[in-house]
Amino acid sequence: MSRIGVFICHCGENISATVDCEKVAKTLASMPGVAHSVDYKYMCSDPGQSLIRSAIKEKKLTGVVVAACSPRMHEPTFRKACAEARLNPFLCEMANLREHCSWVHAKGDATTDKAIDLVSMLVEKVKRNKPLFPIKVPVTKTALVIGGGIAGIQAALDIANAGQKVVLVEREPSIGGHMSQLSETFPTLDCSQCILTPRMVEVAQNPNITLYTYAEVESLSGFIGNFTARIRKKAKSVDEKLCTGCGECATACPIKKIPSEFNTGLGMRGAIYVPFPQAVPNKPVIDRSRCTYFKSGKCKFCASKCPAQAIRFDQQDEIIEIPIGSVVVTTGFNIKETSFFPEYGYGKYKDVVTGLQFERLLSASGPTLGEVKRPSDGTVPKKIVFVACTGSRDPAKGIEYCSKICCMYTAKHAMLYKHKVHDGDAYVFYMDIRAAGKGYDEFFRRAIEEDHVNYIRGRISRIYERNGKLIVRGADTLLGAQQVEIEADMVVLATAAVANDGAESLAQKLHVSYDAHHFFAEAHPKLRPVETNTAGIFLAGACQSPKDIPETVSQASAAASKVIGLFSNAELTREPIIAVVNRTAPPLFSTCVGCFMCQSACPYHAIEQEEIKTREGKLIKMVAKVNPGLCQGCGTCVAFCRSKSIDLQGYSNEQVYAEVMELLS
Amino acid sequence: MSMQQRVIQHENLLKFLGEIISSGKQLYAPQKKAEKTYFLPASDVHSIVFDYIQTAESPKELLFPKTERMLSYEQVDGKLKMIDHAEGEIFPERVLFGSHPCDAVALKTLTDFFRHDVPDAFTQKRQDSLTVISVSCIKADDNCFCTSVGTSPGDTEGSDILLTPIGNAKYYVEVMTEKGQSLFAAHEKYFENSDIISKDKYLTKMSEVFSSSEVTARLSKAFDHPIWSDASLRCLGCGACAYVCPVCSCFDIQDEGTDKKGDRLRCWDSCGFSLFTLHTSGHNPRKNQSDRWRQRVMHKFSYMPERYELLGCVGCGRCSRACPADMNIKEQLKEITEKIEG
Amino acid sequence: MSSSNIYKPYLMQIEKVIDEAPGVKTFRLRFTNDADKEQFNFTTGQFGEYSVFGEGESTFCIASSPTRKDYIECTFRQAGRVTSALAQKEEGDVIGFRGPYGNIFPLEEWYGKNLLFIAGGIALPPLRSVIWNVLDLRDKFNDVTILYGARSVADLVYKQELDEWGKRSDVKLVTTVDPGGETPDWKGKVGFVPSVLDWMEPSSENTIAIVCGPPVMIKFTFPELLKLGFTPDTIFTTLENRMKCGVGKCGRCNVGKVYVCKDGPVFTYKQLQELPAEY
Amino acid sequence: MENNFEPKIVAFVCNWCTYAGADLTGTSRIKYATNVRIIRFPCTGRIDYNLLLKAFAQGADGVIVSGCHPNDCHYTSGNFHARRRWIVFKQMMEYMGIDMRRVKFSWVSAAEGAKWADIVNTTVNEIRELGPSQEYLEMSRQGVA
Amino acid sequence: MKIGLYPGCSLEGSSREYAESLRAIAPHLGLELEEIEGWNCCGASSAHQLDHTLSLALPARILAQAEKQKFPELLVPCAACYNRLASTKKDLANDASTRDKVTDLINMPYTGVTSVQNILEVLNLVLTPDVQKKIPAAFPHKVVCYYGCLLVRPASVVHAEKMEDPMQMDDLMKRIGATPLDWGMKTECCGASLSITRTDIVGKLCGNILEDATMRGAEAIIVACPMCHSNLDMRRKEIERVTGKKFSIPIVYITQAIGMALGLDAKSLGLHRHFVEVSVHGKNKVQQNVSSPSMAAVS
Amino acid sequence: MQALHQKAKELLESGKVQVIIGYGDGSGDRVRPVFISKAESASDLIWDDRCRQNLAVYLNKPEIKKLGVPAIVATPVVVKTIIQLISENQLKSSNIVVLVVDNDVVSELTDNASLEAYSAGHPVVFPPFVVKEIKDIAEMSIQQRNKYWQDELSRCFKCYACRAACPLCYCERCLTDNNQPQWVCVASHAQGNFEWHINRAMHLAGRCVECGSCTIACPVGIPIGLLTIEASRIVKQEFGQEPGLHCDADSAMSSFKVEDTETFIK
Repeated sequence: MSRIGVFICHCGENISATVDCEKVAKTLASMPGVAHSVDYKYMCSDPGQSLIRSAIKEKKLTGVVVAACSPRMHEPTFRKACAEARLNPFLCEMANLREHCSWVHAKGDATTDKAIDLVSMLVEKVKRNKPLFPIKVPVTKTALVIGGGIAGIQAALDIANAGQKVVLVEREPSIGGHMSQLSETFPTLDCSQCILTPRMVEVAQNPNITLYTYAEVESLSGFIGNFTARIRKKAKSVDEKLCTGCGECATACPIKKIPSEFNTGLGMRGAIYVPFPQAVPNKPVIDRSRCTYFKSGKCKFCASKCPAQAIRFDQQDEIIEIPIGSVVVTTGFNIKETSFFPEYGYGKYKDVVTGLQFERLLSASGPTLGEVKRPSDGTVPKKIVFVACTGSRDPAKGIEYCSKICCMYTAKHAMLYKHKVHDGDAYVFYMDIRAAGKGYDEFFRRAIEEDHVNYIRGRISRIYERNGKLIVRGADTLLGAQQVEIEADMVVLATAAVANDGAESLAQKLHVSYDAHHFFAEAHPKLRPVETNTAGIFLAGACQSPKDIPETVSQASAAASKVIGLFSNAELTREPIIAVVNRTAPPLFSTCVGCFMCQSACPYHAIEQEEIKTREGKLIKMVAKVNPGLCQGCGTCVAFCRSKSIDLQGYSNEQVYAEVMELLS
Repeated sequence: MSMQQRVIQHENLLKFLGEIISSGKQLYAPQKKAEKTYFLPASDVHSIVFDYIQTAESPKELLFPKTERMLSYEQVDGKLKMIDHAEGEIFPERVLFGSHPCDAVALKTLTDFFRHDVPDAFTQKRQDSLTVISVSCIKADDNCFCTSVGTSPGDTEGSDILLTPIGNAKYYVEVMTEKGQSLFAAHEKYFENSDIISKDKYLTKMSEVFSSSEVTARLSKAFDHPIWSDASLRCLGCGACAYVCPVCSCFDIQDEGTDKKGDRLRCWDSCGFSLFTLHTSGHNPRKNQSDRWRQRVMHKFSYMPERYELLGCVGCGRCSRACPADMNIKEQLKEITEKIEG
Repeated sequence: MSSSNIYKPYLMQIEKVIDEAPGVKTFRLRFTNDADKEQFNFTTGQFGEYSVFGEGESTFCIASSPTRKDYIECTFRQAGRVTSALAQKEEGDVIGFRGPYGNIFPLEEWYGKNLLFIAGGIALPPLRSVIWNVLDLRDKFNDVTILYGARSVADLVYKQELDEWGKRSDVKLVTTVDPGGETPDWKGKVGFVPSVLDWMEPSSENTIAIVCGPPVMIKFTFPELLKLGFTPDTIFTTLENRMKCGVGKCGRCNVGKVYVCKDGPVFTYKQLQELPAEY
Repeated sequence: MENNFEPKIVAFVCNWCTYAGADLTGTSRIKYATNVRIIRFPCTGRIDYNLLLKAFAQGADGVIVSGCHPNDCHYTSGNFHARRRWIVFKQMMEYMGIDMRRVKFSWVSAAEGAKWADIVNTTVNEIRELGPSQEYLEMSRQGVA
Repeated sequence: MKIGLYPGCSLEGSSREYAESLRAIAPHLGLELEEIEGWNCCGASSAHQLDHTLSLALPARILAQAEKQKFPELLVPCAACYNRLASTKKDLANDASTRDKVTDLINMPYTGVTSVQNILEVLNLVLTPDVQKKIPAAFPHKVVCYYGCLLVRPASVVHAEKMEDPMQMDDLMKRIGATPLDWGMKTECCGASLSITRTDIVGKLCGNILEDATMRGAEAIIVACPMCHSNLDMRRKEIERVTGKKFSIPIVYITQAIGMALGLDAKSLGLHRHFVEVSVHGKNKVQQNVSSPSMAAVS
Repeated sequence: MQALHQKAKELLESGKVQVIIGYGDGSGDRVRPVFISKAESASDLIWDDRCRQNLAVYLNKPEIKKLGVPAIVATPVVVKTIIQLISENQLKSSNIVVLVVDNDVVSELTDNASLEAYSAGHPVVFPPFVVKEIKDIAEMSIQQRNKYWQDELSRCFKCYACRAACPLCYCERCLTDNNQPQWVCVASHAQGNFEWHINRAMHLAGRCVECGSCTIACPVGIPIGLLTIEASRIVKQEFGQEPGLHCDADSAMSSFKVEDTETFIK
């Protein structure tokens, strides 16, 4: 006989404003098998939880339904409360009265009726719940960090310094990411490379870190604690062990005019190149798509000049398989190209540049050695217009969100420009200034007050070229939307920060979710900001959404601490929501006939073949068997099993059937 | 029941049947559907088929439907209310036309079985409201063996009225029971007086292939005979034989619905199914197909005669026709009399 | 029953639920209709069809003694669809009951004899009905011995009553659990029923043995009893064939010419020997 | 059709995308019709077509089946399997003469709160147009004596 | 290539030279124009302000008629007409209930099979390399291409590839030997919708356009829209009044430019109808081997 | 037939197989399955046009398995069935001898490759009446189809001859016999029959080798084979997979392609 306890939460007024909670509790009280039914203001509060705990004990409850918010929010809370009262936590279910009912419907009988249905359906389910016990699996104590920007560097170092192994994979020939491209950083204006480079070197030298640059994650299989990563090490065409990084090869390369990625196309590189002087590892790679030898079979100048004889034209991509316990994704972001903006000429005008390009122009290591020069003719621009929110916060462009860093770096750009070109004029067109952060507001005020940057609140409608000048036409909304037209020498667009190329396909490889803009989705925006919905995979930095360096670094450390926490256990406890193959009395042993369709359906290779033998060792039959360590509980096999011999704990056939029957009876 | 001898012309027979329909009774008569003949409710006498050997399904549905609602229940104001369909249900007046004598005997066997000891109201009430007009057989096929199981092409048992075709689109009429008499009386105008006719010469000739009493006698010692496993090798264990059999009456009781409202149903079942006797523990008293085949034969030819003095087979041959594996009962019974010592 | 519908159940209210062992419960049932109660009678050995509306019917014996008139009790193990649904029922709920069905233990023929009850596991309920019947008419019988075994201590049913029988001077009770099923404070025997029986060496003199248990226990207990000098006609048991109708119609419990629901469930070993072994 | 017909609709959704999407509808306070009851499954791959049949047999007027977009499955491929199943099931039902307009299949991601509301509202409106489900319910009443 | 033609009112009136030049060049481009029977107003200027359904029904009737005449494609030279027809086609494709309403209203079947083409799309098809070969560098002028709004907006209707920097006309100009200049006013507003009511605004907007073109050294502004043409060509006085500047740059229909490249005479291209004298000319005089150029179109 | 008798005799005498599953004389003009264990009975085997029952259904019957290694006289569709059973781990080609008869030449198919080659060379051809039925139903409106199937299925009394006759219905416990929960109503009313038949079709989708045994077995003449044929047709049309061709094929319904297309999931 079931003795189910039903607990209806008002969630303050979140639920009770539209649902008659008292009526729900009362109606449920008369349902067969319900031994206890109450409503309460805040079920998740401490008194609320103790209400549940004491009811379990006093009323000898055999199951609990908490009708409150989404189980994705508080299921663990209430299951824990049940466990504390010695009720198996898997005998607790949550009805979602807030997100699925009160918040989406108006007050009325229909809403209360729906609430009653939602709860009673779960009462019928929980009656059929079985006590389940967590599954223990071993943990491989190696972390995979994907992306070698500041987030990846920080996460890798934190994990490695805690004594755990790290594999760091970077797509480019060097780690460093966008931060290595920056000039100075706000709000302190310290040199980006000065603070980053030592950390890059530290990565290279840390014995706990295995660094794969020019490499990409090919696939990830398995599950938390027990992933297997396949990493493609792209052929660098250089034997890294022999290469001394002397740079002779790059000098020898006859191809010189390849736009440098690092310098955002403002500088050039060769077909064999080191992306930038401080690169880690500081060893060149051959860009096979541009190399004369790979195109025509002739040249080999670099090889002939290499004193270490380290050039390897026959090198192949290498796939390495590594057992991994946890993953930190730090693949960062990208910025929209100027060609995305029709009103600003689709990237047609050379002197309309992105913020990142301007960083390179400002950078002492950049193509102009830190002098601000126009890309078109190399002259020093006397009038620069900075345009904030280029693309960002613009639904018409499909980018509704704020890119977060632009206000600050635009202020920085204007300021640095003024520092370098004292007689220059800097104009900033902005929508709003978002300078929340320690020292941020002060920083941008300084740009206005000390460096006399002209801030104009308004949008730019069009930029076109006339007589070698860029005509920037816009409106000044503080002056009654009066049209302004500035003849600028240069325009810097703070183009939107967007998800990195390939983010979507990486997310699919990792089986983590992502949002409409292809930023990786965190498990919970507030409470689980660095976790994904896939256990064991964490996020840090701008791959989750645009963010600045301090935030990125703190997230990276947070993700690292999650990994370290995970690795602090020899074994990992997993939810027992797994499939099981039934066992019946002999002579059948199981109703499974061993067609093993489930095996081909299982994405986790969790289904094995098991022999059932007589005591004498004679094979009676082969049946399917679920490896509880591998099964993730999707239940796909269950729906396939023709004889219903395989069932999913926690979502068993009987449970879901009962839900449907109750709902419609 | 001794009666004036009558005959009926074919066209009058159609009128007679038509009048039964228009009188509001449900007339079940053989009709074609796809390639086979079935007893179906007739709304037009011209759709009735006369030239057939055997229907695919037996008429037992008229007494023992494949799904019968025995009980309904409903929660009303927190109280369980039962609706008893044996009491409340009106069992409509029905006339079955065109059953052959074997089927009529089967209907009687079925009635007797369900009436035995603890009377079953459902079959009884259906029987009470059913009048059977059978038609003697003037042809038969290889699967028929009525004479071997004690009935015959002109057997009157179980029929309320028996018609025997005597050529020239005429039927010799025998009214056997009060039910038959009252139906006859209501439509007497269609019948003509006649001299006493010996119907035998019109009937199909069926030689006795075996003797059922001999089968019964042999079976009493045959439980462990190898014949069962040999014979049943090709048996697929479906229920086709039992479901087309006019006598087979095993059933299952099933509830449908929720705790709030639903029905208790009686559904056909078959001793040929492996799950029929399976215990929850996994133990199965009849775990081999041969056990189940034996049960089928034993039940009809040994247990039923012994317990009810009824033979569980009327020789209609439907099971042989229906069997996808050609388990021919006539052949098997003959073999029993040949292979098993008396 | 007032209706001609032999499948219409009585409505019975669950008065009391007793948890006997893991998955095993006893219900005490009372008629919801007084007229039904008045005309209802049964004799020990009989069984009924218990139903949960919407789920179906299940067959088990009446586990209480006919000498206790006001109610009937049943004990069942949760196994299939119906028993699982029954197990969800609680005190005050209404279930269906059809019965009594089947034959009886011939108690009057046993007057003046020694009775040896042998039960295993969940098969004690049918014997419990007889035992209480006998104990309520204690002076009509000679020695009463009960041997009851289960897989483990937890699996023993009617623990309170076992205590009560154990304390009585006019009953000899031996309880046993399978090797490995004992608890540290287990006071009874450890071993399978047939071997404990062998150890007990009860006299077959003027004695009736009533055996109820799983097929494997029966299989080994009967020869043991024969060895002790019991004749097949002095050994009684009950059969547990699957049943649906309870009234000799549905065909399930048919064994040879016998319908267990009509001619059983009580059989002597002698009768069983004459039946095909399809039980 | 009667104006006050309120269809009963059951939604079978996966935990990771659509259930979360419906959560987002809630957190975004987007309103939709009250007629839908959500039953949570780990994955669309878990959803047995028999549940749809049972829902209709029990009197559901409509069914929504929704999960992650292709490639977005939390379990990598449950929704692909489900898609195959629905492709066959839908055509099979139609072959047997069952109008599948009462079943709505959709992909709703965790980010598509508005889409969820839209699907519910569209479904409710369409089912309202179709009227109460009778075709399937009739079946349970036929063939019983 | 045979194609249906919907001229619309402008080509019969204020922009006759657009129609004349189109008909003049058509045979040289292998284009056979067949005017749609009994055509009606597209409703461009006012219908959509008055009645939404009517604003769809008018173009729908034209499209239905095109379907009836089994035109797979319908050429709509007037940019405004084109925009109305293309918008209607899209609206009807996406909304079955409106489609039903509209077909009910026009009492004609409509399926949407006929595709609506603007002048640039069609010219792009017919101004083939073969044609080009016959007229090498035949229009050697620096020009700016002025697209205006109706040919490139809204993007969802007209499928212009780069709506802020369209290149189709520029590309066509290159093919006849012209040098299209980069300029800032390609898609700026000419003020067409205010051309009667607020000539001062038109003057200012058109002035900007003329000024930028002149400043960049263009010899002509190429257009493909009757509204653009009339504003830029006709409103010179107003422009002069507002801007205080005098402009002499001619406004040339793309069909005229092609006609000049083909060596057709000024009259047949309607150049004489312009307010501002057309000071650009074709380089060659091409042999007139095609029979009466305007005849094919007369239905 | 001579060749078949000879081959059967050899196989039994050599001890390579212990039983030949084949066709023999039945009642009237029927043929029936026979199980020949003795070489001298080899001449009981028959081979002609009437041999249509899918004998593969016996390969997994416990009673037959007890007889020893079998040889089976196989029609092309039986070969397909065997391939399908192999792909579903129900058989191994090494454990049976498959005999095919073409123009009185008997060949032994003893490995997967020869089975596959034979299957590929012998496509299933429907008899004209089946082709007509398929076409008729395809042309019906959904309401007509509803009426058609309701009418046909109303005769079903759930004897499960279709299931018993189907060599691919080898579950030891059929879904319909599972009552926890009761997925398929036991009763043979309209709903129960519909549930049973759509489940059968879904379970055979992409697996049905279209032997027609179910239709032949149905004692009340329901063309149930059309349902599983349709299910397999859908699978073939949508996913391009056909059963009975490859011994190591993944089942169409438990695999997928990312490019699978549909238009109804919004």
